[in-house]
Amino acid sequence: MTRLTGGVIDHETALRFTFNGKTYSGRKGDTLASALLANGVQLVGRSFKYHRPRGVLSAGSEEPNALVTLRGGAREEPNTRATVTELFDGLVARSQNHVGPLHRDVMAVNDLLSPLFASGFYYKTFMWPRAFWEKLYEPLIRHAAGLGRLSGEADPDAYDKGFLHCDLLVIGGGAAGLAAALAAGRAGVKVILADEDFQFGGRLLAETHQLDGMPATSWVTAVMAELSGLENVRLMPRTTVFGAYDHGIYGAVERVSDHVSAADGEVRQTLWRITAKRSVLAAGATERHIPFPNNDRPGIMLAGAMRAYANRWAASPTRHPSDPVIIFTNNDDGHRTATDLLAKGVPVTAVVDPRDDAPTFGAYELITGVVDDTKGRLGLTSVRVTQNGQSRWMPCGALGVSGGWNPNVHLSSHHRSKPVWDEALLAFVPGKDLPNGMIVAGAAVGQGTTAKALRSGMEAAVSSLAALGISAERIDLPDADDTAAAQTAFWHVSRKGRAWVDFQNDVTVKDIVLAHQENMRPVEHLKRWTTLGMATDQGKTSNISALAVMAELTGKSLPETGTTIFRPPYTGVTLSVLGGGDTGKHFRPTRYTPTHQWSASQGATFVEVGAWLRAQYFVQPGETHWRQSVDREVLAVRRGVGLCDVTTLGKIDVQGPDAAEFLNRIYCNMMGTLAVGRVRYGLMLREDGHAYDDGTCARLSENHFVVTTTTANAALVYRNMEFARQCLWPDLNVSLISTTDAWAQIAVAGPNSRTLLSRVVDGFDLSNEVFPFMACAELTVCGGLRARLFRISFSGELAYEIAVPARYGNALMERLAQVGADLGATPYGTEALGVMRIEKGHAAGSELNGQTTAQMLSLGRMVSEKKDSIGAVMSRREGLAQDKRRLVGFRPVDKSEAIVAGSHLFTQGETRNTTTDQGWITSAAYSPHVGSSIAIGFLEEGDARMGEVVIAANPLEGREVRVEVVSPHFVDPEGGRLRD
Amino acid sequence: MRYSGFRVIKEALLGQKGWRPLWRDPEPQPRYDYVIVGGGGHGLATAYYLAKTFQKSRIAVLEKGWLGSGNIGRNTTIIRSNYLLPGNEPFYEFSMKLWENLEQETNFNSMVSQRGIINLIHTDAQRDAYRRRGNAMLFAGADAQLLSPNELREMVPFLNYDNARFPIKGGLLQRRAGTARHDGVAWGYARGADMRGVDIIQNCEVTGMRIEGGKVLGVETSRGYIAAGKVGVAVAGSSSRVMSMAGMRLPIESHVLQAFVSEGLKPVIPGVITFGAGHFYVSQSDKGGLVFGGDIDGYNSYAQRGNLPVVEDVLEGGMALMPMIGRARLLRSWGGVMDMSMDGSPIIDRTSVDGLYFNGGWCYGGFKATPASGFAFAHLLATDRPHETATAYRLDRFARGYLIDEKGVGAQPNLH
Amino acid sequence: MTDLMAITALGAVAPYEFQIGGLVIRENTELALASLSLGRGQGAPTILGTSMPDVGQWQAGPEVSAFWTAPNQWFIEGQGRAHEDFAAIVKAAAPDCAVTEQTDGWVAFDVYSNDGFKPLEGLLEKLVNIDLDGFEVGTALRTGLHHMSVYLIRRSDTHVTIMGMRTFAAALCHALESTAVRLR
Amino acid sequence: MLIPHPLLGLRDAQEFTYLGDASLLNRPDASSPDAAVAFYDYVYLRDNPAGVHRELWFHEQGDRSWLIVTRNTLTHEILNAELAFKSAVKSEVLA
Repeated sequence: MTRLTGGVIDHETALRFTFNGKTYSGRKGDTLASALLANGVQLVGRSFKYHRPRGVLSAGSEEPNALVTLRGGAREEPNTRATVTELFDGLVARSQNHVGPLHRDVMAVNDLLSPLFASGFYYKTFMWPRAFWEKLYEPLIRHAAGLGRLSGEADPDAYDKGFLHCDLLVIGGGAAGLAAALAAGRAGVKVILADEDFQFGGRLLAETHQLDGMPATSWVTAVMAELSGLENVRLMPRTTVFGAYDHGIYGAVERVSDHVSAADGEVRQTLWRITAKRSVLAAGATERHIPFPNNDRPGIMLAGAMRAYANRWAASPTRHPSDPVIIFTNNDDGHRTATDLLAKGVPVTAVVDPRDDAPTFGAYELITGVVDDTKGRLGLTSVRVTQNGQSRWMPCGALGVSGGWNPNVHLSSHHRSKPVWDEALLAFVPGKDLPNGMIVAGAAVGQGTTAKALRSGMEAAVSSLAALGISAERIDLPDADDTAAAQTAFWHVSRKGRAWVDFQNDVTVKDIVLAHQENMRPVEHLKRWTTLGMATDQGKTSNISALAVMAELTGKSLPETGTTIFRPPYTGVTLSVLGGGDTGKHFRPTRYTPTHQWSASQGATFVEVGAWLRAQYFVQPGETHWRQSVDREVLAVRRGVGLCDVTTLGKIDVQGPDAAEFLNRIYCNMMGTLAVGRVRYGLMLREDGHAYDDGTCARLSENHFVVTTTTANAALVYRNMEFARQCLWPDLNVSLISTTDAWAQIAVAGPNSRTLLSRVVDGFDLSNEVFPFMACAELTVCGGLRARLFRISFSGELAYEIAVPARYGNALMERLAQVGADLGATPYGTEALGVMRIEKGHAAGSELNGQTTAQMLSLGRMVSEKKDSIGAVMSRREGLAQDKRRLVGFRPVDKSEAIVAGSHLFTQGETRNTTTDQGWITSAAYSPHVGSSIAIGFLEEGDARMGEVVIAANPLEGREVRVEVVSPHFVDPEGGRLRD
Repeated sequence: MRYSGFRVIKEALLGQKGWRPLWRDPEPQPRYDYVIVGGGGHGLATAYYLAKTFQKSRIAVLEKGWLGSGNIGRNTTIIRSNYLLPGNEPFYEFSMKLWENLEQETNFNSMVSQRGIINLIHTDAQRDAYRRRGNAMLFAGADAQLLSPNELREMVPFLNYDNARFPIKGGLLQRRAGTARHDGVAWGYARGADMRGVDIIQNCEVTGMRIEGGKVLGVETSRGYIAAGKVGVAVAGSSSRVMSMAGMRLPIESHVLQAFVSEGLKPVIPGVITFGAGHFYVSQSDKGGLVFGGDIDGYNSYAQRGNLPVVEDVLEGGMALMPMIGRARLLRSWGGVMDMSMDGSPIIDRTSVDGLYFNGGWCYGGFKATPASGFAFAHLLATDRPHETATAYRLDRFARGYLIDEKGVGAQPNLH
Repeated sequence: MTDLMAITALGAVAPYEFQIGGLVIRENTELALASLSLGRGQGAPTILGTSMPDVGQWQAGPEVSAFWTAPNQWFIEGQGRAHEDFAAIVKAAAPDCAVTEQTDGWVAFDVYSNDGFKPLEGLLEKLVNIDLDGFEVGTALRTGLHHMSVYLIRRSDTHVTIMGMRTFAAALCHALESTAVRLR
Repeated sequence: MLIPHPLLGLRDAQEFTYLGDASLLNRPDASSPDAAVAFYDYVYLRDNPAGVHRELWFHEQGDRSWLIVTRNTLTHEILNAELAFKSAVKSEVLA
């Protein structure tokens, strides 16, 4: 146990947790990493490629080493950074990526073979024999690769999604962020302050310097108290702003209940889309290490992290309290760790600093030199220090390394703004063309001292508000006692042996040298060749060091060598939360037809049709196969009368003095000449001349039409009609509105349909003379209920469609079935509907698939030459005009055989390949009327091949059928029935 | 220098001292017989086949950034030949056959991995459409297999079969499809072309074209004028920009497509799976990351970055289809600029300017086409005749009405 | 009067009602709707004493209310008149305008808070991407909600109406209820 | 993205449906002798600029207005948005 005193943890509240099955005790306010360190645990994981033993490197979200699998069962959460995992009672964690126990990983053999695994090696081998790649080499690689493991079970937790709007979004709650939030908060504007940490304060919680002579933490406490009292300020701890998107929109994830042991039903995380007029990026900075041989042992840690663990979490980095600590730094900031640790009673034996003019700040030995090797496979035991050529091994339980600090510019470059090199800071800072409205403040822009951070944060807020025309008071800032840390450009220790640059992906200085040698010098080539910066930390701790090494090799300056921009997300985001709360059955909304309840009561089986759920067929007692139900329904329509809910067809209300002219331009055929009280079939083309939708158009009065569209295209047709109205012909006086949902529409089809309807209409004359085929009328039914009646037929039988206000649809359907019982009134679903339209050769989705033309549908004559309409001109292009494929019918020569849609058509005796392909079957069904399978489809010069026998080939399912080319009208080709 | 397992072992023992640069960084010559504009996958493959198969010399590839920095460097690495239309399928199957021998061809392991692709079926109409497609694939000499729900469950048991908004009713499988290591493809062709004398000139941006009397004489670049016998443009994403230098307007819009990768995970997903009722497709890389994507953002863009709604849309699809990936994390997202053509299919053709050839309009399907596109473009440049599998990719098909519209959505690029 | 029995958009006899925390969600089945569009050059009419509100506004009135839906287009509301031929009534009041029956085109959920706007804000920020600061009493707007299209009307400090397409009623209801439940 | 709707102010782009280049407003005259060529150009050819682009957005989840949005395709910065209807009427008048 190496727990120290003080810090901002609650020493009184102990939390029990287990790591690799062993139970430990931590404190409230701990992270998993700080708790493990406080328990003397240094070895926490293995590296990706060489399976090197690894310990905690950092104290933040940049952690490349301390990745664990959290929780268990379906809640198992791989690759979780122990350094940002808030400890809770009962937490269970396991280390990853090892075979056998963590301290005896058999995969560590890779480390011995490391020379074979130099960067890019796999591009150069595994090529022979060819077959071995998928069979042997790749499976081996795949199983070796990867870090954590998914449970394989569905994520059981609840997630939420939401939208926030504010004047100022402050990203990061450290010194700069708090000053910004306070200044803006006092100005009364709407502020959101978000921090990925569970405690606001940032580095102020990790440092010992004072504000106004008091510990910085007490200033933080006071500020938080004031902010939480402000109505206009929303405090969002445990919230990572992961991406900057266009026009001030930010993606953020709030970890609502990740810090408690899973509570069912409670939201785990919430995805917030934040729209901010202005933003202040105060994300702080990330410390970089210094590559030197064997710099990756457990116990070697960033100096700033070491300081944070001691000051904030009262945890010593060593396994035993008496183990000596050494610091290796190229800057003054590293020395601060030595003094802070000494103050906590941790034995710091030396600070190794390559600078000749390195100062001393406390009672430790200052060695002007470098650390160039280490010992301690599972935990650091000693380091080799070299001073003017003289090397000595020094016992060491933990080594703190500081190579300077990199501003966290990530979000500032999400719009591809290139960071620029600041020679004074020896770091990249945000460049120009930042995301609109963003100001970067504090350590994120190199203003690293507390005093500068506070000021730049406040100033950022003030100028942000000024840009909104709001003048905010400057606030009094506390006096900070820290001073800028001097540093020198010292990038790595070049000695024999492997010096790690990217810890997780095991990229060493040698790999960079090799990349240079093989001309993989542009930074993107370097990264892709060596996998540098591709690990879960996305190079937060490695990119700059790597650039520096490459710069040294090419003799170019570091900025000349290149920079790297970052892309969202800033840190890993749970896929579940991006997917939102509603999944499974609620992935997309479901539309129910007005007669759904009744259909269900009649034993309907339902089917998804776009967003709709429609009755597919109605199984009656004794029916064991769906075909029996469908055949029965079809015959019922052909012999008696059937009822089908056709509400799903789109309905668009078109009104105005120019409605007729407008429709003339929308439909390829004449519509303006339609008489009042009549309906006409209409075909719509896209402007590129292809057919895309069809339906009926009814003229209710001189200036009032109702257009029906196919179910699939309802929204599209409406959109296109609005485009024509607003953008193409604004001079036409017409108005449009959708009424699809307002009316429940029921098809009443079959020889008995007139008789049936006569029993519900209120004294309306349905006789052929008064209400012939393609007539329409507004009337009342069932004692005064307003309704619309259309005499149209999809089935080819005498048929009507009747529409009533949607709330009455269910009752009307019930009534029709009831009063039509003696007439054989039978509900039918989409299957029977499909069979009957195929029997009549009506085109539907499979024929109107956007690739076909009016001509192919044998509707070429409909494209009027007398007028212009959408698509008319382009439909006359050579390629369309000369397309000889035609929609025809097919019957199997052997009645017992079934034709299947998707079969391709070939001339008998012809070899079968792409060039001899003659067409395809679009729709097929068993026709109880014909007594065999029938089909329709497109065939080259089909209209001229009636009676010819062709092959419908379906090798995909090993079938082929000889079929006769026939008219697509299998039922009543003369159309007598629907006119009777 | 030849790559092999023995070489890797030898170098390991010799401290990697013997490895040579993968390619040179030559100074541009004043004149080339063939100038390929664009050092992406298609441009590099074109140069490779021009030199290797068509035995041409004095070839240069001009790349404005670093080679492979275009969409070859940012895609979801899928290779397949599961197209429907006769204008497309034979071409993509030709590409697939080239993929199958790519490593031996270039002596560079591009990790072509034929782990299969499954297009999921959710409705009867979709099954009919996939049956038509699968048969079209077979007739073009490709492989295809219609999977029953049970066969599907055995192959990919982790899909949401029991609580799906859109039930999964089967799938169309192409076993020979899969993935390839995208950068490795660019590097393999680049190294192969360089070994055959092709000058690959990086950081050399084409800023203008010198055209006289209807013939192209050469290109102005950021590194000076370069005379050329023939100029082949393969700059998908920037096609309109570059061709406007020759005064041409194209049936192309530039759109952004986002793609995503998760943190590294032990293997869970065998091949490529595409959702048929939402915008989501996924595979798993050899490093363990789930590589996935969905629909384009939908508005014209050259910004190489997208927006949040599409991220959410893609993951909604992902979670609906395979809820077991939910606790993995998104590691990185990126955006590429797509040449979205007016019928969703590419163009490989001569132009109205003598000696100027164009290759583009790949929409988001360019990666899988890389070998065939390079081969066909090289064939056109070398012989002035289109390759037999690319005869439909004419520039005048839009004016004449011979469209290759797989989706049937017409002249609206963002719908393809 | 017809003897056919009407059912609610959710397929029930009685309107849906759900209560949780400080929120009550109640289906309003008695709201009659008709859309009204102006022809070229027409001025906005006054319908039964209610003048047509400005862009993005809702206007309460003695007999009917109205809200703006599009340029030169409004929805007229008649509370308690769902069983009448409301479109005919509106048409009679504005014979020159294009009037279309919409009563059954939509399902209306009234959401009430028993404790100021905050609970409503908490619900809405999880559902719709609008700046709620600008969503003052008397505001009416259309936006997306869980892949559906809805109208939002702020009728009072503690009363918001969310209107969705009728055939989407069940999905809209699920979205409102499950979100309210998750608020805790 | 946020679209500055001329009537409704800033609205999230998710409420809108994108169509494409605003040149689609200028539908050619079908009766002119060169209609075939004009329509080919209208339907298929695009400037596709890397920079300022006038384009059509439909406020489908809103007031159903078609807007002409002027946007920079390199930065996504929006410079202007107007009602297509108004501009179309104007062009009629001017024509």
